[in-house]
Amino acid sequence: MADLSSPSTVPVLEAREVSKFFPGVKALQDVSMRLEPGSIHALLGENGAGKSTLIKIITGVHRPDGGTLLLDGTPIELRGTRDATSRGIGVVHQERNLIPRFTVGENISLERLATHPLKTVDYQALNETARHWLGVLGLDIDPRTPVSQLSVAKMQLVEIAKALSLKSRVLLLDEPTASLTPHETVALFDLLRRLRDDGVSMLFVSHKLEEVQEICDRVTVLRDGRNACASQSMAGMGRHDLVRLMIGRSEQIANWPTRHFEKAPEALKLTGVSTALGHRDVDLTVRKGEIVGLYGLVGAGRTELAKCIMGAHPVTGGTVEVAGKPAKITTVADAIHRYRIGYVSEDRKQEGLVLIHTVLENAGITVWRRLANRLGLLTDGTVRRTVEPYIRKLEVRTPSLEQIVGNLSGGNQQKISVAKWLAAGIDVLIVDEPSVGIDIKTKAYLHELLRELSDSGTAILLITSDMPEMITLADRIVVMNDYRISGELENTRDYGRMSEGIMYLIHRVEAAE
Amino acid sequence: ADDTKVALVPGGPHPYFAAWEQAGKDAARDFGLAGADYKVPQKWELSAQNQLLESLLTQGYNAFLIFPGDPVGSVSTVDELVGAGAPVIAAAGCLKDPSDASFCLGTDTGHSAYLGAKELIKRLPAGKKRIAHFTGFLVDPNTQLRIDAVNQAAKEEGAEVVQVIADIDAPEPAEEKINAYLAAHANDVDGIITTAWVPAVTAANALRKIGDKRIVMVGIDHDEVVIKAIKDGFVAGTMLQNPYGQGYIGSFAVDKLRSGCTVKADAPWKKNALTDHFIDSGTVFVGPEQVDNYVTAMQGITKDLFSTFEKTYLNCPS
Amino acid sequence: MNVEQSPARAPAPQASPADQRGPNASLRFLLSNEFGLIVLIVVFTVLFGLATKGFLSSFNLFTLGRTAAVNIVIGLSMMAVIVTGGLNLAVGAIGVCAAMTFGALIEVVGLPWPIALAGGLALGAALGAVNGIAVVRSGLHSFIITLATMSIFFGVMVFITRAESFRGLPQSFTMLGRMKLAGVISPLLIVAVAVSLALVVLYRLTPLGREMLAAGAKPEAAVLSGVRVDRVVVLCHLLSGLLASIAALMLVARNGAAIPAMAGQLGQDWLLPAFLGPVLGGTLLSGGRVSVLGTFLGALLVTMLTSGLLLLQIGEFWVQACLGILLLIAVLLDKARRLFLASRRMI
Amino acid sequence: MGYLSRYARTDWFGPLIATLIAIALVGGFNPSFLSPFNIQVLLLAIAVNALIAFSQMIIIAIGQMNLSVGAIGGLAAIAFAGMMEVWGLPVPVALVLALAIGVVAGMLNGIFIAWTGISAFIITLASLSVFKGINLGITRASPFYDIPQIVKDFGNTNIIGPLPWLAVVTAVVAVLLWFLLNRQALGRCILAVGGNEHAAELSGISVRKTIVAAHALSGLLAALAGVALVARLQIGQPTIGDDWLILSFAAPVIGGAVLSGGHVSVPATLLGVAIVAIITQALVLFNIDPFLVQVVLGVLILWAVGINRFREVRLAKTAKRI
Ligand SMILES: Nc1ncnc2c1ncn2[C@@H]1O[C@H](COP(=O)(O)OP(=O)(O)OP(=O)(O)O)[C@@H](O)[C@H]1O
Ligand SMILES: Nc1ncnc2c1ncn2[C@@H]1O[C@H](COP(=O)(O)OP(=O)(O)OP(=O)(O)O)[C@@H](O)[C@H]1O
Ligand SMILES: [Mg+2]
Ligand SMILES: [Mg+2]
Repeated sequence: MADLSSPSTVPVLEAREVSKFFPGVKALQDVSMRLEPGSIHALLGENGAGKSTLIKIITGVHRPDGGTLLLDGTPIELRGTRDATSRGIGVVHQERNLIPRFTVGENISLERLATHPLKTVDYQALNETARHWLGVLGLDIDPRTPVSQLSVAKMQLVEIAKALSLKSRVLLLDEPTASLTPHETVALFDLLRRLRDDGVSMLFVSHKLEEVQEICDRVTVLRDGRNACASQSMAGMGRHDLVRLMIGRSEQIANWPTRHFEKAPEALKLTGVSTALGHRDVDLTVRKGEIVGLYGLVGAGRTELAKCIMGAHPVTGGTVEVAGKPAKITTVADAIHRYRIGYVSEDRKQEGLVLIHTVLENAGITVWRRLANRLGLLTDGTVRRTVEPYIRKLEVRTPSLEQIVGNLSGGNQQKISVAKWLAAGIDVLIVDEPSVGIDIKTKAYLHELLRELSDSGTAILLITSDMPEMITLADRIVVMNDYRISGELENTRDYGRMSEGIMYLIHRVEAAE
Repeated sequence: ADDTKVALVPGGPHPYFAAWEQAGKDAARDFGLAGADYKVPQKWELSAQNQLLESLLTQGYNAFLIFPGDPVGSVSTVDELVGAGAPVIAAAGCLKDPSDASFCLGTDTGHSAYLGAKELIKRLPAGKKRIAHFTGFLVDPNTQLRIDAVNQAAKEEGAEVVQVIADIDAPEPAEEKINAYLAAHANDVDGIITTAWVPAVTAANALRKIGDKRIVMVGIDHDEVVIKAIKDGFVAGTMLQNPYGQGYIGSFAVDKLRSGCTVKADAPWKKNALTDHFIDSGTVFVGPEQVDNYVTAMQGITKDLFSTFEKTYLNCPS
Repeated sequence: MNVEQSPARAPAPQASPADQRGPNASLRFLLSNEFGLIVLIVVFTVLFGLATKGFLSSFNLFTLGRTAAVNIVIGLSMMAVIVTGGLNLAVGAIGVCAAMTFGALIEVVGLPWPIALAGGLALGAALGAVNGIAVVRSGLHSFIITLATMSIFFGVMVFITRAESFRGLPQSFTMLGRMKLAGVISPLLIVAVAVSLALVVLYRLTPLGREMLAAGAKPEAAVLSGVRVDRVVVLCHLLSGLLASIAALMLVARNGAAIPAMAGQLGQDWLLPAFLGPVLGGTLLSGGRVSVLGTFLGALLVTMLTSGLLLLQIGEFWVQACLGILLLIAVLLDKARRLFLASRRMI
Repeated sequence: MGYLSRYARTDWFGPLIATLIAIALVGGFNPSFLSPFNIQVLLLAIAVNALIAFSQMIIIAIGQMNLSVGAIGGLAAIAFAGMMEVWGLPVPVALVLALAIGVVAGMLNGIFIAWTGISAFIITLASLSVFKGINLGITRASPFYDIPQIVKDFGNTNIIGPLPWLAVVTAVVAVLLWFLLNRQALGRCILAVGGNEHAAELSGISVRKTIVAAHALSGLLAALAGVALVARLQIGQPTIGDDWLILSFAAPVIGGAVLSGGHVSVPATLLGVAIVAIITQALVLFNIDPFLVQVVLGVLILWAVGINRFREVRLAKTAKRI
């Protein structure tokens, strides 16, 4: 069949009718993909479509249950990840894979440690290499800092450096930009282009179609583990074509009327709040039924603020009012059970989900106490009845509610960490980076859902670094910079003007300093 | 009788009981028993011993010679065995009355410690007689008896027990603690009494190591190290017990008890802290003089005890 | 037994979340450690039944059940803490303390035994809580905390009792240890079953039990979901202490006396059975997953193997070696079984 | 930041403080504690216990537990003594064979764990029974007595001053181990596997081989400890190793090792051993009522780890993300 798709050149890497089955899941069925030399190849698909699985097969993490891999036209058999690296296939996985207590430098050179275990480690050289590759990415981190001290974004970049340091001819990037700031993303893209021009072939997974259109020249789309299209040229492909390939129909752009809340009662009100983590005189109001966006660059302290509101860190000054009454929130349990505030964490693996537990247990955790009957007992049945509608609504792709959450695709995990709060029925919901790694279809659902939620009276504080998302959803946008509020804007839903305004607010402060 | 199957069950794996195996074999041969087997619990644990005993009963053993894993804790199991028609004799150590065991044939742990202490103090030079006492696990009630007995002897002889080191039945801590003690207090002590196997061995070695013959030590049991130390003059002597005798006579007695004999109520029973039906299987102090032929000495004791045993302690249908 | 470090995957056919357990559930059971243990227990029962005389005799079954009963509850008491990803080295020490308290309350204070029983259990629970609070407050690993408290609890007990036993216990209580129901069943076994059932209810049907699992699996996530993790952890340790005292009092009934040496020096004799049951039963040492039934069966299996080996009359000093080998064989067999079934599922 | 605050970050700082305080206190109240002979006794105790602790530490490093350290050590010990007494093998041969037994035993553990994926806990629990059982089967619980004089001397004489030969052995082992874990690729792999097995796997580290290597090493160290004990006790006691388990964990943990793996420290573990040894000695020196010894021991252990914990909490406060 190779000759059918008239190849201009021999593909560097080709997957032919690859299949992979997991217990109860057909993750991939007869998926084909051709990676031309010196090209950036997009791999798209909804959550759970099989993107990561394909990448794991190409890098020898999983063995395919069917089909063949060809490198430079010759079939290969990968017995493990080392086979892949030795053949010049580098990868950045969707999940972070670093040794927390090791330094940045050592993490970057881990593959080389692995190859000859009896050599003594030359940390000088090792740190030099690290410095070089960090430099290439425009990062100035001391290679001797332990990875555990890095923020999510920095870890992401370190992993990219790790992959680059192997000087692979094939580079597979599974949602590398998921937790990067726009600025960091731009830098990364410049780098990728340079690599492409040096003849490196790259596979690029992302749910942000703007990015895909920006740098990719070919595209493979998966739907339900099958090819929706295999290695087509991006030339003349518009966003809606990609979307149609991915979800089988075109996306409807939500365009909601602006709402007004001057008279609505205040659900959550911070006045002059300062916290142990360094926030200073933060004023913030979220009214019943309102969606307030909290924008800022990574490190601005939004997550920390959210955590403080939830009572995870102490509020040291100012007043917090919930539903008009002053609130002294000291424990998260209080925030949730007494003040009915919920928090969707930005870090689902660490704080959002119990990965070794089932979908049902994760989705139900917030409602157990409420569902217990007079005897203080509750059954899976009752929990199921409560959470199932939301799981359905979010179209979580899982074989059953008994599936271990850790086995779900990244996006589906995210859906569950949202679903559990929908079930909890809280009055104030703080949502931190809700759509990281979520496909556009689900993202649209999620947005509708948050909108409906607010319409039904829930006050929502939305933390996101995704400007379009912010502008679609928020009624009001508050900008935070370096642990202070630097301004506030009514959302006119005019992308250009809004983003300008926001950036102005951020930079005004910096200029002032 | 030829249908008697005796089981000799120690508290756990321990060199002290090694002689029981031979004793059992000899007894089985001499008295025509179906067998007298040495059965060792895998660990020195009460539950392990209980489980073994239960199993042995199931296996058809019908007479038992038991070193009680715990003087009180083993009672219920013994009662069960006796209840199932298998006579039991507590050997080497006693059960605490009341129990269904026919009697206790062994060493009066307390008393032997008492005698040992006396022998030790006798050998101490005039002046204030300061002695240190090294002994086993405190959870073993016998340890408490030993401590009391030594203090008692000391009081009577106007000596002073300056330190008690316990819980050293394992070689590593014993070595560590005893050496630490000698290192710090070698000059503040005149005599050492040990009332458990491992401490005796370790202390003997320790004294040999610092080459100290001033400190007088009395050990316990017949470990080669101790015996050799006596020969070389590092240890004054040891309180010898008679495991072989216990095993041999014990097997003989349980067999008799199975074949219709009963325990004499008016026999010259000794009393000790645990029971009123105690027969001393012999403890002797062995010093440099006796050390070379202590084995024969012990055999002597065994012979004497045996020769009169039946008519002294048992009523048998002739 | 499911003893992979990584959680096993619950397999299930592709299906909408709507559909209920149905076939998946039964298949999940076939793959489960519990089923594996049941198979092993049946197999070995047959083997020993044929190979030895008396293994199936009513007396042996009785004693087997009685010994197993205690080991089961000991295992459960450790399991209660393993849930949190921690462990409790002090189970033995706590148990003995409870037992001695029980004895003292009857002999010294002269209380009727049911009240003394409550007293013993209360003390055990309290000591457990002490562990829990120490762990939560200090943020140290429960290993080191319970290592220290094991030494302290036990030391105080020996200091107070001077290693003297209490044996003046009322017949009505001690007979629980000897009584034979229907000729083979020991009341202790029934207690063990009851305790297990109670725990099943706790972990499957109560919010607290579920919170214990969540808190153990991922504290950070649990906290942000409104679980009072600290409180829950303390409760886990308390429960462990309570169960340890139950086991101890069962042992008192069996020995007819409360004795300091009941669990060996520092109560360390209990550690092996304490871990064997849960780990064979598929409880994750890293926390967050328990199997009460598994622990029950695991303890039963081990007791059975020991008993069978003793009956086989291998050279007395070799029993332990054989037990170890049998244990290895057992887990390997089970591993093979899962691999086989799993491979069948895939295609 | 000044030197102090820099050192304060290292794991051995807390234990070091604890050790110094302990030495100061004990030495202060009882000068004979610092007498050469006493120091020698202390060093002897530390020497062997350190080997025991190390053999567990390696396994903690990969995030597992090895319950069979004691059994392996005991088996090697009686094998060493037995081969010399029964077969009359020369010391070096017996030594090598004994250590080899340790390595093989360890490797068996490792192979079973790596290739079946069954938790180390179970495997080593079972192998504990096997090794201990073999030990009992061979010795029938009775010690081997005639140990060659040279062995006894090695275990009980000093190289210079109060410094025993055994301490030298341990010192060398400690240095090598430190080098392995901090400078040698293999050591780093071990820690990587402990720190994040999945990530290590993805980085091409052969997790299985690493696990086997770690267990082999653990077995070797356990065997070494067993042999050292034979030399020190001057007998081949079958009970050697029976109560190593608690100590083997306590010392590394007091030294701040993370039981979930990926983080251990040789010097801190060494200090952990020292603390335990000093405490044990102090209890004897101050003639504590034997019935209270256990209580005091427990309290002191808490005190020791408490100091380290205090340090960590302080550091955590100053830690900042970048
Ligand atoms: N180890 C596993 N065990 C069982 N099922 C798995 C496993 N890994 C993936 N799956 C299933 O395979 C399917 C594809 O997963 P995959 O991670 O490839 O999706 P994805 O395209 O990467 O989604 P996302 O965009 O969310 O990352 C999903 O249904 C997932 O539940
Ligand atoms: N003062 C601080 N102490 C500890 N960690 C910090 C601090 N400031 C920022 N971080 C870390 O840096 C990362 C980004 O900071 P943070 O999440 O607070 O900012 P943010 O505005 O919430 O960023 P995001 O847009 O990712 O939510 C987080 O991982 C956070 O833990
Ligand atoms: Mg993915
Ligand atoms: Mg954030």
